[in-house]
Amino acid sequence: MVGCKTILRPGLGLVMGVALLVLLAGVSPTWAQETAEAVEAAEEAEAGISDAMFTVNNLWIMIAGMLVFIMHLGFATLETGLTRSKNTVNILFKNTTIVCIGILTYALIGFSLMYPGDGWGIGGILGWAGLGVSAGEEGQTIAYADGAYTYWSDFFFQAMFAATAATIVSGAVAERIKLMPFLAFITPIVALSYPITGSWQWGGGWLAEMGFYDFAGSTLVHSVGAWAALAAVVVLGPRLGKYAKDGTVNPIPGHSLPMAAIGVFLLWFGWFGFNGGSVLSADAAGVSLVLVTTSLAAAAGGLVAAGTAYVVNKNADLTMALNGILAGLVSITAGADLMSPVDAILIGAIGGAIVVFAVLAFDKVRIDDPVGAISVHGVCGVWGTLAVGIFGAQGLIATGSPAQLGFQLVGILSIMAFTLVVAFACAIAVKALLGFRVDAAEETEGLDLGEHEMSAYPDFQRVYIKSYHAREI
Amino acid sequence: MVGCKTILRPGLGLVMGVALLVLLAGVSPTWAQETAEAVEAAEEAEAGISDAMFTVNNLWIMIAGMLVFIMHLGFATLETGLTRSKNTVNILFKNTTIVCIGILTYALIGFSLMYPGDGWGIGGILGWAGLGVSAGEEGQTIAYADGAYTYWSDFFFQAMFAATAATIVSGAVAERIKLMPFLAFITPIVALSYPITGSWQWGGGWLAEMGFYDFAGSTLVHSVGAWAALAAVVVLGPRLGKYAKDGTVNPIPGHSLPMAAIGVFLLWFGWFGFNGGSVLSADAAGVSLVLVTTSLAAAAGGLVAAGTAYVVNKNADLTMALNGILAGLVSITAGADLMSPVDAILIGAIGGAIVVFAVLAFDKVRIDDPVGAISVHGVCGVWGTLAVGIFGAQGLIATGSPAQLGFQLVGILSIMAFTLVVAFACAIAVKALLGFRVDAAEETEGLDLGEHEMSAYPDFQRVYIKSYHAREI
Amino acid sequence: MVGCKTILRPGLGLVMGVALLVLLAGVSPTWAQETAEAVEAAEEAEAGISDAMFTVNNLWIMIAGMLVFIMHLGFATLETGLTRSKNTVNILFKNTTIVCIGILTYALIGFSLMYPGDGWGIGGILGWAGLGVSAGEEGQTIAYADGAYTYWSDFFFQAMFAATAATIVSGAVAERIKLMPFLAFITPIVALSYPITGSWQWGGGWLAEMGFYDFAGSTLVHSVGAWAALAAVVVLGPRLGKYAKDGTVNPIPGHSLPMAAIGVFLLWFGWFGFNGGSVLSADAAGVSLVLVTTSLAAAAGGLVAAGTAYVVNKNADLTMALNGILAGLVSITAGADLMSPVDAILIGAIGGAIVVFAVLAFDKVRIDDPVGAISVHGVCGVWGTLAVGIFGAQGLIATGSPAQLGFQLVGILSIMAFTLVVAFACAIAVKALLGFRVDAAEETEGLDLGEHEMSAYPDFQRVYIKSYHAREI
Amino acid sequence: MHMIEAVIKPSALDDVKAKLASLGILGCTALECKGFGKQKGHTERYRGGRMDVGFVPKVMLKVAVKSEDLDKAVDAIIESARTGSVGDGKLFVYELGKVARIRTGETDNDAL
Amino acid sequence: MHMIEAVIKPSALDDVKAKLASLGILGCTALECKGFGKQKGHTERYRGGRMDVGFVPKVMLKVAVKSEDLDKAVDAIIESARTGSVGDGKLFVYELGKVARIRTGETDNDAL
Amino acid sequence: MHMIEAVIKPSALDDVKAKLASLGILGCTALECKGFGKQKGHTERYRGGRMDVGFVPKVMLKVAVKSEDLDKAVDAIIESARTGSVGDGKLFVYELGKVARIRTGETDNDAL
Ligand SMILES: Nc1ncnc2c1ncn2[C@@H]1O[C@H](COP(=O)(O)OP(=O)(O)O)[C@@H](O)[C@H]1O
Ligand SMILES: Nc1ncnc2c1ncn2[C@@H]1O[C@H](COP(=O)(O)OP(=O)(O)O)[C@@H](O)[C@H]1O
Ligand SMILES: Nc1ncnc2c1ncn2[C@@H]1O[C@H](COP(=O)(O)OP(=O)(O)O)[C@@H](O)[C@H]1O
Repeated sequence: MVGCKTILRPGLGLVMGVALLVLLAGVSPTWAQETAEAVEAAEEAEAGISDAMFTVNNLWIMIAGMLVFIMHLGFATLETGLTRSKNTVNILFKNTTIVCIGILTYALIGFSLMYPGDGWGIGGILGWAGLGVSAGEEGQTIAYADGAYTYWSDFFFQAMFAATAATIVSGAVAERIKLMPFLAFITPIVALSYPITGSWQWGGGWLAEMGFYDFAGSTLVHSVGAWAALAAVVVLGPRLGKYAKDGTVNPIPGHSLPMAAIGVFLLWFGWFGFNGGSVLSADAAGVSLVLVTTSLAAAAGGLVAAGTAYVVNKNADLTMALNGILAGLVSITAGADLMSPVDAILIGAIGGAIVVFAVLAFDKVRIDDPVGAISVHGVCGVWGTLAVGIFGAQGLIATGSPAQLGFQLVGILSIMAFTLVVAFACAIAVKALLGFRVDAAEETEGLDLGEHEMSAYPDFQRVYIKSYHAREI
Repeated sequence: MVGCKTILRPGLGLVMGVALLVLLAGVSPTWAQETAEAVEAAEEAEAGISDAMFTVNNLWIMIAGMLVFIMHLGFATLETGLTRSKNTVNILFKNTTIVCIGILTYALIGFSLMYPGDGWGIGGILGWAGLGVSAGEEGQTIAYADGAYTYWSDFFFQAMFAATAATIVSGAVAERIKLMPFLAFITPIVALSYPITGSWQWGGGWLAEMGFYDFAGSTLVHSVGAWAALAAVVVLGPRLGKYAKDGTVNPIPGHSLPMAAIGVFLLWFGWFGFNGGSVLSADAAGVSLVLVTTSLAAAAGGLVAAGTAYVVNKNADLTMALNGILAGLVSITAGADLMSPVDAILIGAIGGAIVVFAVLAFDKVRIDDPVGAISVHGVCGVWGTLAVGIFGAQGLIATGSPAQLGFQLVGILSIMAFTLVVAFACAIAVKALLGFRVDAAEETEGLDLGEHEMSAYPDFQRVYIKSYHAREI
Repeated sequence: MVGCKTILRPGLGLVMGVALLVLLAGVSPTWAQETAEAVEAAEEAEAGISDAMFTVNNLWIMIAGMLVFIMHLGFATLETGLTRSKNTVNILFKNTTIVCIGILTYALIGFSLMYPGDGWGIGGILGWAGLGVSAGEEGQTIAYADGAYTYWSDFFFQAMFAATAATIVSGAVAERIKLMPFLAFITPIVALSYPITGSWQWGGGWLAEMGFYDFAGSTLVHSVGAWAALAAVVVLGPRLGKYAKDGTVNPIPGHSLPMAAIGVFLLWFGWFGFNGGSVLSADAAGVSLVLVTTSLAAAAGGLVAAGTAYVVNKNADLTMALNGILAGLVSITAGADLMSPVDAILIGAIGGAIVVFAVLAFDKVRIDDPVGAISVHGVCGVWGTLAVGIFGAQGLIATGSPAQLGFQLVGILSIMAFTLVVAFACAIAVKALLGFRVDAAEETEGLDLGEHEMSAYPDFQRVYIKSYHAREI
Repeated sequence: MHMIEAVIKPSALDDVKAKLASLGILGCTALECKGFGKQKGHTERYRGGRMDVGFVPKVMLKVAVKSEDLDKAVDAIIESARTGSVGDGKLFVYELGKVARIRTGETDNDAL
Repeated sequence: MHMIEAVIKPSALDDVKAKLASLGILGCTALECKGFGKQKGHTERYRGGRMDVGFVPKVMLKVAVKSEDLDKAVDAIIESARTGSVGDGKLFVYELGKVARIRTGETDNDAL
Repeated sequence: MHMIEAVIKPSALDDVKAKLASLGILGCTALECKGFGKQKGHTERYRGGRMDVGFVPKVMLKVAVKSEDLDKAVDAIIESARTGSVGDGKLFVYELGKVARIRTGETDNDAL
C-alpha cells in the first residue's frame, strides 16, 4: 500500500503527435488554426480516457472501503459467538461504539497523523497534516492521487481500517473489562498509536524508506491490534475460573458457534476489500491476483488449522477451523500482491498450523484470550510479514538475500515495541485512574447485567448447571 | 436524487476540431476524403469514452441497488432482535413477503407512478407512464439517462427502495397485528402511496419544481414509512401489558440483541448504496463525499445517542446506540451530497440525541413502537430534511435566507399529510373488513403459534418466569 | 456463460482513418512523418479506451465473485437454521471446510478440467489444461478474454462457483452423515465431477456445440449439487423418527428460523453476482437486465410458494416462502439473460409452486432432505433449464420449434446421469470403506457431541420434552 | 411444615406471588415445566407436516410454609391462580420432614 | 394420594405417557433436568481444553395418583421407561397431604 | 428413605456435589430454577424503561438418601453450599414412600 505508481497516461502521445503535426505544418497559416483545433480535440480525448479510468479506480476504492466496513460486523459476531451469553450486550456495545469512535477520531486527527504528506515534524517518525479532513481544491479531482481515487475515497477507505485494530482488542479483553475504562484505553490506541505507526510505512515514513514491506497491514493493522490486546490482557489478568489452581486449563466455551461462523465468513468477505483495495486502484491484473492469493491462503489456513487441531486436540474443532481461516488471511495480508498461488497456499497453510499452537501456547502461559485474537492477528501477523522476506519476488528464496527479511524484522519489532509501550502505559494509567476490571461478583453474574443492566437473550432459559470439572464459578 | 446533470461529453471538441479541419481544408478534393475518415475516427473515440463512462456509472448504480437490497435483511434482523421470540416467525414472514410484494408491485405500477416522465395526469401531482416495465429501444442504451445508467438499472435501484417504506412499518406494528390484514394494509402503501409522493419530487413533480430538496429520501422514503407506521400503530393500539393501568411503562425487551446489532450494521452497509447510489452516477467526487458524510453522521449519531441514553436512562443501552446509528443515517440522507464533514457530524449527532427523546416521548403518549421506527425514520427524517434548510450550501447559515427551510417544511408536511390520510384510510378500512389485531389470547401465546402454527426456536427452553413488575401477560 | 462475444473495439476506425490519411498523403515526405505520429496517437487513444473498459469489466467480475462467495455463508446459515441445534457444529464445520476444499481443489485441477481450452483429451467430453493455475504472459492482460477479465478474475469467479454444488449436498445429508466420510464423498464431486460436466457446456464441450443453453448454471451448478445430494441421501437413508412405521411423516423442525431467513437473503444477494457475473462483462444492458429478471423471479417464487403452501398445508409457512425465493432464483438462472420481466415472473412463480409440491413428494417417497435442497436445486433446476426451451427468444413460444427444448432435455439428462453415476459410486465406495452414517445413539444425542465433542449453544437450556406425536427418539 | 407445589399458568405467577406476599409469605421457588392434562396442547405445522404438541407450558411454584399457614396459603394460591378455564393447574401439598436455611443453619420453622 | 416422581431418559417420555394414558392416567407434569449417577456424562473439547460434563440430560416426570392406582402406575412407568442400560433413571414416591384442582377448587381424589 | 431438595446458588453446585461424593453419595438430580426470597433480584433497563426482576437464578438439587445417611448428607450440603451471604438458599427434606431403580426394578434402599 506504500507509495502509488502512476496509474495511467493514455492519449499522451496523441497530444504529442498532433503537436508535432503543428510544428511540421507551421508553414501554412490556415494549418496553424486547423491543428490548434486538432490539439484541443486530442487533449479532450486524453482527458476523457483518464476520467473514465479515474472513475473506475475510485469506484473500487470506495467499494473496498465498504467491504472493510463489514469486517466490523464480522468481528462483532465472531467475538459475540466465542464468549458467553452473559457478556453479549457488553461486547456488542463495545464493538459498536468503537467503530463510531474510530471513524470520528480518524477524521479529527488520525488521517492527518497517518498521512502527513510533507508535514513531517520528526522526519519519517511523526507528522501532521492538519486538524480534521478537507479535500481542498484538487482533493476531489484526478490530480489528488494520479487518477486512483479522491481525497474522500482515500479517507473513507483508511477510516474503515482504523477501527479494526480496536475491534481486535475488544475480543481479547472480553468478559472481564469494565466498559468505560475499555473505551478510555482503546481511544488513544486508535486515535494516536495506530496512525503514528501507520505513518512510518504507509505515510511514507522511515520504514517505507528503509524498505520494509507490508502490503495491506499484517503488521500495521493486525499486529498493532494484537499487541495492544496483549498489553491489556496482561494488565487485566485471565477470566475467573479459566486457570485452576491445580494448573489445569478450563475451557470456557463461547455461546453461539453459528454467530462465530457468520463472523469469519463476513471477515473473509471483507478481506477482499481489505487486501484488494490496498492495490489502491482497480488495476485488473493487480487486484485479481490479490483476490486469488487471499482466497487460497484463507482456504489453506482453514483446512490446515482444522487438521492440526484434529491431530493435536483430538477433535474436529470448528473454532480452530474458523481461526485458521483468519490466520491464513492475516498471514497473506502483508504480501498478497507479491505471491504466486503456491506461495499463498504455503503461507496460509503455515499460518493455519501456527495459530493452533499459538492458542495452546498462550493458555500455557496463562494469557487468557477468549477469541484467540493475539494468536490470529499477532503471531500470524508476524509470520505473514516475515513471509514477505522469504517468499515472493523480494524473498530470500528468489533473491537469495536476507536483506528483505531484515527489513521485515525491523518493521515488526519497531511497531511491536512502540505499540506495546503505548498500550501498557495506557492500560496502567487507566487502571490507576478508573480501574480496569469488573469485580468477581459482576464477572460471575455477567457484564451485561453489571455494566448495562440488560440481557441479550431474555427469552431463553440460561444454563447454570454447567459441566463438573470445568467450573465457571 | 432529483434531476440528473450531464455526466460527460468527452471528445466532443475532437469532432468539432476535425470538422473545422474539413471546412478549412475544403480547397483540396483528396483532403475532403481524408478528413471524412478523421471525423469518423474522432467520433469513434468519443463513443468509446462515453461507453466506458456509461459502463462504470451503470455498474455503480447496479451495485448500489444490491446494497439497498441487503437493507431488507438489515430490517428483518433488527426487527426480529427487538421483539420477543414468540413473534419471530411472524416478523420474518412479513418482512420476507413484503420485499417480494414491493418488487412485484413496483414493476407492475410503482415505477410508472413514480417516474411518469411526461405522462402527468394531474400536473406534478399524479402521473402514469404505463403498465409494467419495458426498456424500449433507448432504455438499454447510453441515451436513456445521459450515460448514467440503463432503464433496467434505474428500475432495479428504485425497486429496491420501494419495499423499504413497508419494512419500516413491519417493525412498528410487530407483535400484535394480524398477518393478512397487515399485508392488505401495506400493499397499497407500497404500490400507490409511496410512488405517488415519490413522484412529487424524484419524478419531477411539484415539490421538485418548488425547490424542495431530499437527496436520498429522509422524507420520501423514511418518513413515509414512519407516517404509515404511525397511522397503523394508532389504529392498532399498544401491546398488551406495555402500558399498565397505573400509568407505568413496562419495557418489553427484544429477544436477541445480537440479531439487532447485525441488523444495524447491515443497514449501515446498505446505506452506502442508498445514499451513494442516489448520486445517480459513479462520479468520483460526488459519491465519495456522500460516503464520508454518511459514515460520519452514522458514527456521530451512534455515540451521541449512547451518551444521551446513558445520561437520561442511566444505562449504557445497546439498543439506543444502535437506534442512534440509524438516526444519524436517516438524518444525513436528505442532504448527504451537500454537507461538509463537520455539517454531517452535527446533523448526525443532533439526530442521535433526538431519537432518544423521541423514543421516550412516544412511550409517554402511549404510542407503542417496539423497534423505535417512528422515532428513527419519522422524527429524524423530519430533522434531516429540515437540516438541508439549515446547513450546507442551500442552508440558512450559508445563504442567510430561510427560503430553503420553507421549501423543506412544505415538502415534509405535504408528504406527511398525504401519507397519513392514505394510511389511516387503509388501516380503518382493513380493520373494518378483516380485523386488524390478534386477540389477547393469541397475543399472549405469541403470533408464531397463532398466525403460523410454528415456533422460531423449538430447541430452546423459552422463559415464562419473567420479571415481577414488568408483566408480559 | 458459454462463449464470450467481443466486448469492444473503440477507436479502431480512428486508426484506419489516420492510416488512410497516410496513404493519401504519401505524396509529401514531411507528411509521412506527421501522419506516423498521428497514427501512434490514435492507437494510444484506442488502447486507453480499451484499457478503461477492461478495468470496468474485470472489476465487475471480481465483485461478482465476491458476491458468489457470500452465498456460502448463505448456505451455511440456511442449513444451520433448518436443522436441529444438536447438529449445528457439524453442519457449520462441513460447510466451512467444503468452501476451503472447493477453492483449493479447483485451483489444483478443477479449473483445468472445466476450461481445457484446446486441451481436449476426449473431444468435448474430457479435457485438461494442465495442473494448477498460472496466468502466463497474456493471462493478466486485456488479451486473455478480449477485454472482459483477467485469468485471475476468471479463476476467482469460477472457483467461488465450484464449492456451491458441495454446500448444497451438505444440507440434504445433514443430521446423520459421518464427518470424514462426508468429506471423502464430496471432494471427488467438487474436484472432478462438477468440473467435467461443467466443461461440456461452459468449457465449450459437446453440449455447448449441440446448442444446450444454461446461462448461469441451473443445471451445471444447482442440479449437479442436487443429484449428488440425491444419491447420498438414498444411500444414507432418512433421519431416525422422520418416517414412522405407521407411514406418518414426522416433521423435524429446524432450530432457528431467523438463521434460515438470513441464509436466504444472503443467497439472493449473492445471486446478483452469480447471475449478473455470468454475463462475463459489465455490459450495462446485459447485466442490468439479468439483475431485474433475477429479482422478479425470486420475488414471484417467494410469494407463490408461500401462497401454495398456505393453500396446501394450511399455514403461512416461513420455510416454504424462503424455499420459494430460492426456487425462483434457481429457476431463472438458466435463462436470466434471455427473459423479459414477464417471462421471469412466470418462470419464478412456477418454480415457487413446484418447490412446495416437490418437498411434499420427496417426503412421500421417504427421501429425507432436511433443507429441501433436492427440490430447490434439483427439481427447480430442471424446470429452469427447460424454461429456456419454452420462454424467451430461443423458446418454443417465440420460435414455435421444440428444438431448443430438446437440447435442454439432452443437457439435463446427460448431466443428471453422469452426476448420479459418479455420486452413487462415491457414496457406495465410501460407505463400504469408512461407513457413511453415524449410529443411532449418536444421531439421537446429536452429531455435535458425537463427531466434534462440542456444543453449539452451551449456554441455552435445550428442550428434550418435545411434542408428543412427532417423536424425535 | 409443608411444601405446596402448584402447577399454574405462567400468566398467573405475578398475581400468585403478590397474593402470597400480602400474607407475609415472601419466599418461593419457581420452575419452568410442561403440563399434560385436560387442556390440550397446540398444533404446529412444518413443511407440510403436522405435530400435535401435547404439552402446555406451565410454571411450577414451590412454597414451603409453616403448618399453621398452610390453609391460608393454599387458598390464596387457588384463589389468585384461578381463571376458571381449563388448564388452571393443580396444587399438591407435601409434608416436610425438615427445613433448613443454608446461610444460617437455622432449621424448621425458624428457617421459614 | 401419592406423587410419583420419575427421572427418565428423554427418549422414554412418549412411551411412558402413552402407557399411563392406557391406564387412564392422563395428567402429569414434566421438567427438564440433569442427572448425575452411575451413567457417566460426556466429554467436550474446546480449543484444546477438555471438559468432563458430569451430567446427563434427563426428564423429570411427576404424576399424582390415587393411592389405589399407585402400584400399577409405578409398574407402568418402570416397564415403559426401562431399556436395561445404565441411566434408565429412578422413581420416587411421595405421599401427598392434599391435592387441589385450581380451576374448580375440588380437592384430593376428586382433583385427580 | 428421604429426598433432600436443596435450592442453592448455581456457583455452589460443584462443591456440593464433590462433598456428597466424598460421602459416597453419587446420585442426584439438578434442575434450573428461579428463587424469590430475601435476596433481591436485579434491575434491568431497556429503552428508558426499568424492570425489577424479582427472581434470582438458583439450582434445585434433589438427592435421595437412605435414612441413615440423611443427617450427614444434610450437613454436607449445608456446609458446602454456605457462603454466609443472603441467598445461600434453603434445604427441604421429604420422606419417600418408595424408591425404584428403573433399569433393574430394584426398590427402596437397594435402589440407592
Ligand atoms: N395427575 C397429575 N399429576 C401431575 N400433574 C398434573 C396432573 N394432572 C394435571 N397436572 C398438571 O396440571 C395442569 C393442568 O391440568 P388440566 O387437566 O390441563 O386442567 P385443569 O387443571 O383445569 O384440570 C396440567 O397441565 C399438568 O401440568
Ligand atoms: N440418589 C439420587 N437422588 C436423586 N436422583 C438420583 C439419585 N440417583 C440417581 N438419580 C437420578 O437417576 C438417574 C439415573 O441414575 P444412574 O445411576 O445414572 O443409572 P441407573 O438409573 O441405571 O442406576 C441419574 O441421572 C439421576 O438423575
Ligand atoms: N418458603 C420458601 N419456599 C420455597 N423456596 C424458598 C422459600 N424461601 C426461600 N426459598 C428459596 O431459597 C432461596 C434463598 O432464600 P433467601 O431468602 O433469598 O435467602 P436466604 O436463603 O439467605 O434466606 C430463594 O431464592 C428461594 O429459591
